[in-house]
Amino acid sequence: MIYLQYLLVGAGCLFFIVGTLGLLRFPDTFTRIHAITKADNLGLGLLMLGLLPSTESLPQALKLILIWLLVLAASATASYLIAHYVKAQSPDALPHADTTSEEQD
Amino acid sequence: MTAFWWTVAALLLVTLLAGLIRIWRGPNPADRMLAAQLFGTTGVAILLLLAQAMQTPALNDVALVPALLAVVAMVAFVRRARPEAEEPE
Amino acid sequence: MQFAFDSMLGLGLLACAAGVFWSRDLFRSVVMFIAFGLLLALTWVRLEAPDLALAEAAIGAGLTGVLLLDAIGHLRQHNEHSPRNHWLLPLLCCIALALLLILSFNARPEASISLPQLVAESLPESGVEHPITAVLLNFRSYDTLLEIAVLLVAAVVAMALNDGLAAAARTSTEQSNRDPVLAGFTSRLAPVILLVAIYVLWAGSYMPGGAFQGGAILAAGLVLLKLADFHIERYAESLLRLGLAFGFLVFLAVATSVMIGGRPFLTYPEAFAGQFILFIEAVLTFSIGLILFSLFNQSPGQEVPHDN
Amino acid sequence: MHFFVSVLLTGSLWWILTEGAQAWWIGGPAVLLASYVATRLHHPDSQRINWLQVPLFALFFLAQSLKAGVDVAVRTLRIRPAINPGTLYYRTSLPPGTARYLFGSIVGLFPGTLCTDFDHDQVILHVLDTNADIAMDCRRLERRIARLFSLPPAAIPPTSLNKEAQS
Repeated sequence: MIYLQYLLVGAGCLFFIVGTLGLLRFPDTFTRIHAITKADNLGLGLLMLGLLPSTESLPQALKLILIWLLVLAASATASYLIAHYVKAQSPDALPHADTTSEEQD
Repeated sequence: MTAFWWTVAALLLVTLLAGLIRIWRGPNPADRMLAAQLFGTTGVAILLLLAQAMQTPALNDVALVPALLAVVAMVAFVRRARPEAEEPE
Repeated sequence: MQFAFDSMLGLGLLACAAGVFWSRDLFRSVVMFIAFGLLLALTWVRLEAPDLALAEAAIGAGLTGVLLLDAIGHLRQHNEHSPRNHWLLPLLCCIALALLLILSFNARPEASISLPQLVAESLPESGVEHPITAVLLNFRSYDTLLEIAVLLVAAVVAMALNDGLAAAARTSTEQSNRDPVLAGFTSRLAPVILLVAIYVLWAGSYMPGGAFQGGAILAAGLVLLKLADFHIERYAESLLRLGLAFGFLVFLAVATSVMIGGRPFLTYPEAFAGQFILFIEAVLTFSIGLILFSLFNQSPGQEVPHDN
Repeated sequence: MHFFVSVLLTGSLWWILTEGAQAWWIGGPAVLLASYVATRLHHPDSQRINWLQVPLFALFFLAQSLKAGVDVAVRTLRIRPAINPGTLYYRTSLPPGTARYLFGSIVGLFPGTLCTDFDHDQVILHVLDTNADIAMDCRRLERRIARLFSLPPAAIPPTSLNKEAQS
């Protein structure tokens, strides 16, 4: 059980690292939104799964799941909002968003 | 077990601080806000780990708050802030 | 590892603060400040002050960031470039303050009585189980009473300054149209925020939580509703004005009414102390939430042009 | 009916929050108040969630978000990020309302897609890789959401889509 926990939490942490890497490496705002939304939510989900066996009671475990669900809902909405905002700021730039890349690491 | 939680929490803190680079560099305001969003999610993860490592289940409640409210700053940005579109760098 | 974590946290906090200070772009400073708030919350956790962490998380994530972002939008409308010449004086002030803090930290007086021990001994009489709440609302409730008064004054001043502007902004937001995704999300999240705010208020009697934290969460919920173009102030205008003063008035009323029974100002009958405190806290939560929200509501605000 | 569901949901939420300590003397009024707020904010909408479908949808969602995370991780960890971003106009058959907007926000957590706008019955997506078969994933999500809201399957005509990629 403990090894499973290690595995899940470790994998979750890995996805967080990937998310940040994506945030730093990807060339434009849209692709960065992809990276961070998808990787971080999965990371938090795995981490939360790994922590579940350590909780003391059923409601406490459910509370962890609730936190994850809240983050999921929030970042799904936030990803749409910010993508919509960026598109509204530069409506013409969207199809060529990747040609305006500012930096390549 | 506790040592493992601490290690992971420290690693997450490193990723969080690396996110600071994106806030600093931008170049778009949206990029900076995106990095702030990263801070919210990673902060929740760190708080959950600290709740285990420090044996304080009350920290789960602390984690609940950024999970609930991180989106408010993003909404305020999208609806209210009117930053300069690009910043010369 | 614990040490590595703590030192990184401290360094990160300093880096954020430096970022806020040195950034030449105001917007960058604001985002840095939001990040700073989150790191600060983590720092409070490490200092074993979860109450403060909770307050910082609620206020930092939900309110200060929002107020600053809103202010930036407003500033940009009026002047394009902010003067950045006046940095020497603030720097000197900061250095002086830091020196003072360091000096006073080194020269702090020896406590003649152990306060934590005193609190722990009197905790059974306070009516609550959480020492922080006991201090805030029973042993040192005088301070809390005055803090509410300060908040109230701040809200009233903001209202006095901005009444005309806010009215103008209100008519302008009437025309804006809702973002359907945001509206759908908000209408489902708002009840959850309300419930969590009440939970945090209730939790204050037993563990970290209380009126300030609950109030801040409530205020963030109201701010979210307003940002998503739910015209809550139209329904709640009268409630708002009443609610602003309500917390302070009830607190004061309870505090003085015990004097009728021959007790000193602001002491609760021991048998009912728990109920008294929770009642006061409930009213305070409501009031603090409205006060903090009204600080946001008074700002003129404007809308980013939306295309749908 | 909606109020009843709200009471049930907020009630279980309160139970989770207090970790079983319950304290219904404050929880009861709190739940009623929150349900009242929920009902006031809710806009009458013919689209109702069919709660029996929720577990199935959750499983589908978990599988897809796992896929999305792995997908984006693989792309990020290449020496040069393996991305080929572009725009995809996806014609949806979901009627405007909760179902369509749920589609718009959830699609952001699915492999390689991100909703940027709605235009009549087109959903404008930003995609990470224009070569991947995004449309099939979208169609599956659309079908799942239609089932979640018990929308008649007849309301789903064959979807058409329109790619707009850049070299």
